[in-house]
Amino acid sequence: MSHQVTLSETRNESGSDRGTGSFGGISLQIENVSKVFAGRAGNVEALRPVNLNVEAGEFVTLLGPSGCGKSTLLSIIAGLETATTGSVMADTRKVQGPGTDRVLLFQEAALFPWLDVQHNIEFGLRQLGTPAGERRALARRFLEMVHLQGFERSYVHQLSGGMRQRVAIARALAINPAVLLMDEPFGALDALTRDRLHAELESIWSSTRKTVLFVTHNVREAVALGDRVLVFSPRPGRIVREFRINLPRPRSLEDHSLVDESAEILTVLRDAIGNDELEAENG
Amino acid sequence: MSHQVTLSETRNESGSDRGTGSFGGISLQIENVSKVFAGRAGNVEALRPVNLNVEAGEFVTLLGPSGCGKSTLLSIIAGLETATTGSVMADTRKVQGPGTDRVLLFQEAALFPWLDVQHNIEFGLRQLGTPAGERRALARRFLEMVHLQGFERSYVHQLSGGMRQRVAIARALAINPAVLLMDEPFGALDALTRDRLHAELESIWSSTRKTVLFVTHNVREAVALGDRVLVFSPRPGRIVREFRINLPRPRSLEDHSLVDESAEILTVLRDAIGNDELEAENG
Amino acid sequence: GGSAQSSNGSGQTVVNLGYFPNVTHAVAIVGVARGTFQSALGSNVTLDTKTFNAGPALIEALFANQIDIGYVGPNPAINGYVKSHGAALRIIAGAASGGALFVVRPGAHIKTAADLAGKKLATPQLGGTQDISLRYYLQQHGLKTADKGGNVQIVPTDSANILTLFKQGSIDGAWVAEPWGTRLLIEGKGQLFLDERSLWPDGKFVTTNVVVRKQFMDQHPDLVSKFLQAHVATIQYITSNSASAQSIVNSEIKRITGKALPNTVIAQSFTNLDITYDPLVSTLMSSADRAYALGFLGSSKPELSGIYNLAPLNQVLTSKGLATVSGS
Amino acid sequence: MAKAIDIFTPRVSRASLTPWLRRILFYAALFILWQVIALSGIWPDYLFPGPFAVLSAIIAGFGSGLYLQAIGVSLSRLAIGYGISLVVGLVLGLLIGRNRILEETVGSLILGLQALPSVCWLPLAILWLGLSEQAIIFVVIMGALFSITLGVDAGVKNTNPIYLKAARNMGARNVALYAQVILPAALPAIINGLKQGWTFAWRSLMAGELIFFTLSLGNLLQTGRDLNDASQVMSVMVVIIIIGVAIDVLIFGPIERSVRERWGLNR
Amino acid sequence: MAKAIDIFTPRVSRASLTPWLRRILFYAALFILWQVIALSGIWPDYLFPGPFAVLSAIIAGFGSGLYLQAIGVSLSRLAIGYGISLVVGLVLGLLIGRNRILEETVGSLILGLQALPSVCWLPLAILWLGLSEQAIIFVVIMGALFSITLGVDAGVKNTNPIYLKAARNMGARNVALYAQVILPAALPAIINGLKQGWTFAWRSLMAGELIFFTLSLGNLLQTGRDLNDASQVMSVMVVIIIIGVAIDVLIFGPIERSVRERWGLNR
Ligand SMILES: Nc1ncnc2c1ncn2[C@@H]1O[C@H](COP(=O)(O)OP(=O)(O)OP(=O)(O)O)[C@@H](O)[C@H]1O
Ligand SMILES: Nc1ncnc2c1ncn2[C@@H]1O[C@H](COP(=O)(O)OP(=O)(O)OP(=O)(O)O)[C@@H](O)[C@H]1O
Ligand SMILES: [Mg+2]
Ligand SMILES: [Mg+2]
Repeated sequence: MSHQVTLSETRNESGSDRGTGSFGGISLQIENVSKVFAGRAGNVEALRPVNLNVEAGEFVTLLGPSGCGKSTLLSIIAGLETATTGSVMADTRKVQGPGTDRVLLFQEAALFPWLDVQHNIEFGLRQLGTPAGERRALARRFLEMVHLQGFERSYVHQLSGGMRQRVAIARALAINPAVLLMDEPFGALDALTRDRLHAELESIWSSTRKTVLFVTHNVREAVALGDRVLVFSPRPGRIVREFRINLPRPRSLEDHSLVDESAEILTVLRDAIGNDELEAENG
Repeated sequence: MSHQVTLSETRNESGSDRGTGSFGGISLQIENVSKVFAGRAGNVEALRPVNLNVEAGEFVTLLGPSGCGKSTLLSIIAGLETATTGSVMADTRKVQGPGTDRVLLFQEAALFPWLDVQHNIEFGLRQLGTPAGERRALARRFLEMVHLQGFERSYVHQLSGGMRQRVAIARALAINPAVLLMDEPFGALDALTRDRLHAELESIWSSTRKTVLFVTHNVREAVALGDRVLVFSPRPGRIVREFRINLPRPRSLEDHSLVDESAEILTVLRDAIGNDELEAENG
Repeated sequence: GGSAQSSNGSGQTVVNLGYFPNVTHAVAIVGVARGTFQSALGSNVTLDTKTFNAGPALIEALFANQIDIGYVGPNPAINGYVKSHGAALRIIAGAASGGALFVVRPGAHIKTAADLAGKKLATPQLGGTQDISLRYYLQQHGLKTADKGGNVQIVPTDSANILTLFKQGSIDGAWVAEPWGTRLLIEGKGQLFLDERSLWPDGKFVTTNVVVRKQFMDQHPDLVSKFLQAHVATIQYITSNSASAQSIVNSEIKRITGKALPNTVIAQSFTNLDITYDPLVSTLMSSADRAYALGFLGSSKPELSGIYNLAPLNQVLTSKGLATVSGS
Repeated sequence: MAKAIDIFTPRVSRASLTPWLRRILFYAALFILWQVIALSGIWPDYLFPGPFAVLSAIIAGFGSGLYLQAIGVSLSRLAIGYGISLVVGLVLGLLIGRNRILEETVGSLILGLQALPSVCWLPLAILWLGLSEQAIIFVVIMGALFSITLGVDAGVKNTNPIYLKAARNMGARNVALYAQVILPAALPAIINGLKQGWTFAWRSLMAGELIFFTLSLGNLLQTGRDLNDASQVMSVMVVIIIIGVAIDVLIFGPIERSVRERWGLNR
Repeated sequence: MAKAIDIFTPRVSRASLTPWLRRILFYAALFILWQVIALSGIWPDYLFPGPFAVLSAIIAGFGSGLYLQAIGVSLSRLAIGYGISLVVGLVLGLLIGRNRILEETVGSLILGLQALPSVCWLPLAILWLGLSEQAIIFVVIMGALFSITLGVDAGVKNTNPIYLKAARNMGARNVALYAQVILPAALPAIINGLKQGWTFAWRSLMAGELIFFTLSLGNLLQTGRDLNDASQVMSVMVVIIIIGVAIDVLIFGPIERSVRERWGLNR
């Protein structure tokens, strides 16, 4: 393997005690997590052992080729999928299953077709026991945030692809978890809506200091949002490079230094994937 | 309405007789097509009357805010949805229902969960009566094109989001239709895979001269691929601007004139949407 | 199965005979088992038998031309005659008399008719022969049933249920046909309150009839006569060879249903029963009258005058030097 | 942003008339066909009565008050028996659908139990409950319960697992998970189980009502058979069919339509 | 690109043993419970026989060859009747599920027809088909057909319309559309309809076999009842349940599992 995993050891290992406030993020320790799916004709190795420490309140973006195991990793952190090896610690507790401290925003919107938009957004709040009035108010706020006023009573099949994605974003944010696991949340949105939601997300994050893991295919988006950008190898996925982004916030997608940083990462990404393929072809 | 629809009248109105060859594209005349969805609590106007002529062999890209009716328009052209008013002519025939001359690549992959990847790709060919051996060979070719060798026997739920999208692309391309209606086909793909598929699509298009309608949220993608870029207003959608792209092909996403052109279009897009909203807030 | 027009592919005439695997149908069982019917009908006639477990089903099959000659109780015969406006069938002979017992539970302390007041009694079928008999009997003794504002409760439920309920002590008595009467006595440890024979003149009332499909009779009078010869011959055999007839009956029941009855039940049932070719016309008529009076046969009194055709039977009897039976 | 909802085109209420017209035409055609067959004389009228004979039997039945009373008795038994089956079947189906151990044990028995004809339950009903209303209702329950369980179980198992993941992810657990996610997610499929259970309930009721004689549809049917009265048998059949059609039109149909509307399954 | 499939971890075949163990334990527990109740003497043994009495009735039944023969006769009738119902029900269900006019006319009758007890069909079976095997099979068909139709219809209607759109978009039409899309898309739901139909077929068979006496499970059951022979009734019940469990384990179970495997519905 020509590319060494160059994790910069700058993490605050004892950061788990930070952010014990109701809104604060928690730290994540991902140790040796690998995943093999058993299939009909054999097994598919989705993740090579992954090690990753995320500080409480950190915003980490994940980049990687299609099918490299990013969604699988988020699922494991969310407690929805079990790792084949390794373990995930959230704060100081081992992740054994799902919990409302870690909310995953699925790649496919995963809205409930039997509920209208309003009730979809209220779903998580209802589980938390939020009173009806407050629920309604919160749902309204997040609906406005994603610009879907007027669609409260619509059902999922009546929404466009991007609208569904926005409802899912509202639904996840309404829960206000310590850790947000976002799987390509803005993939189906137009540039303008995306810009706005970037701003909204950044403001929520900066005011509540949640921990965010954010998967995207848009390198500039990764750079614009992340404290750190992780680059994955092709399947079986492992972290091949890590970039710490020190640009001042708020960042603009058109910012020159951002564009430059993005171009650099893109080259690394291309390189990593290209090399990997070459290897596969030779080996 | 402060922004006039500024369609540049540069179309070849008699272009419908072109491309009668087996691979050639056909022309599309979209006249006064509007769409209103009847809902529980009232109706949703998705499309304001849209007029659009597409030449045979033309590559048209569509940009527009989320929920403005792009997918609805493609569905109507594919014959899967009926227009509330207006009509669509494909070549010289009125569109009355679906036909294999116009194939829609759905925004959600819409793969068949009861078929494996191989058979999903073969599905359209099977309907066309392609012999089994040829079908297999074609499927293999397109599988390779989307870099999914080794997943022939996988079922849909065993694929990542991007892999699903790629299978859907292979399935649509295998049919080799005169008109390709592509709804955000590369939305869930990483930069590298997307670049490659851009190149593949362009080479297929330039060798077969298909007519392509291509919806995307990526302005640079729209500029890189399109002969023309159409910008839609927010819902109810209508075409507010049209750009003819005269850059030489093949184009690179990083090309300077392309980036400039994209920036210009983005401004128009922002403007259109922003103004529209202002109106709604005032009116 | 045999076909309607009584003729199969090879030019053979087919006679479809229907009956129950039950002691009250002993004549049919023994006649079939001993080949009496088949030899009387001759070698160019095929006897095809079908067994049923209820009269209405047999009449249904007769209506549908699937049965030419059948053994049934008086009630289904009357219903078949009335419902088809006389078009479907005729009674051509009797086959059994008696065989109905009123059994009570010892714990119910029923000694006289008066003791029946306030009791819960079962019969196998609402409006059926035993049900009519019980209701008539109560009426005769000045008792009223619950549905008429009285205090005697009648529960119509099928015979198998009756035995269960009787054992459980949920009912105080039941008026049932054989072999259930005997089974209530033996298995249910019941007491005989009365044998229905004691209520009829000469201790005789019709239990089983032979019916024939009208159309078949018109087309094949000769076959009907031959059949009746065998019928009478079988009755003579049973009356003179009771023990072997009983064992034939039980082995046939086992052959058909897969399960034999205890021999004691068969034997005792036979003593409560009389095998006879006499259709006991008057008893059928008075039973019908009672049913009508109790409100069971519809709004207008059924016209039963043409239900019998006893001429062929009497011819057979005459030819055998036996006394003819009365048509009224 | 523009208002999402407007009244651009008028709602089409005319469309709901044609189905009724078609239905009426269809039933009229059936009626005529029946009458033609009856008149053709292929089968004697005491075996295959014509529609007018059956109609007059129905009218007579209703005229005497007999049918109305019988329908009342039967429907109330059905309602109780089916209602209990519904609740128990839903719970049982949800549990079997989600719990592997229950599925491998109790679940493996369900298909066998459901295959048992109602007559099998009659002796046990009498044994356990005597000659009572409860015995009849017990037979109805044994007819419908496992059918509903089968339907719910299948509905739960065929639910897209993403809904479950999303719900657990958002903190849904235990009763909330069942009531707010598993059940509604499986509902389109469950409704079919409820319909199957409904027809089983009817059939079992007809058997159960033969435990002992009371005025009821089951006994009217049986009496019709006992008396070889084809018009009475057919008139009860027609009554059962009409009730079935009415229940479908008035209860199951609207529920199905509204569920499918939400899910976007209506064409 | 790396090979998609490797043999990183061994397949777990041990896992398939525990379910059987659980099942055996469950049935053993049932057996013991039954025996305890029987021994407790709450109900006399002629009303509620213990498992050993029933077991010895079964052994005697098989010993005499009676049961094996009866099972053979009944199962072959069931196979024919159910097979026909399956084919016709599938076609009917697919048509009703897709065609609005058929749905509004024939479809509206289905629930009513399915609610009719089998005894209603007996006279018509005899009338149309005589005292024959065909008459019994007819009763089985009338029992299972509409249930399967209901299931298929619901399955088709609850299919995600995107599959249909995608298929039509790719040129699927007519028979190909039904065979390659509508049917497989609805299959997970259809299988439940087939199970419901299977249990209806059994129940109807038990009624149909009473048309006339032949050696069959239906008549063994009836004879048991007629003779008040509780062990015989229960032994036939046990046989029916065992066949049901076997069919579930051997046929429906594997089909369900393989369909759910493809769809990714197995947990
Ligand atoms: N349930 C499953 N069964 C078998 N294989 C699976 C399953 N889920 C995912 N995989 C495989 O695991 C690999 C990683 O999938 P994953 O969804 O994590 O990719 P991803 O990085 O999110 O890709 P994308 O960017 O396309 O969404 C893929 O090769 C996929 O085929
Ligand atoms: N079946 C439907 N019923 C009711 N409304 C619908 C339906 N389909 C779409 N709409 C509405 O029509 C509008 C346009 O939807 P459409 O899917 O065409 O948008 P789009 O331009 O493709 O958006 P996106 O970029 O988010 O995919 C939306 O407001 C949506 O709510
Ligand atoms: Mg993914
Ligand atoms: Mg869209």
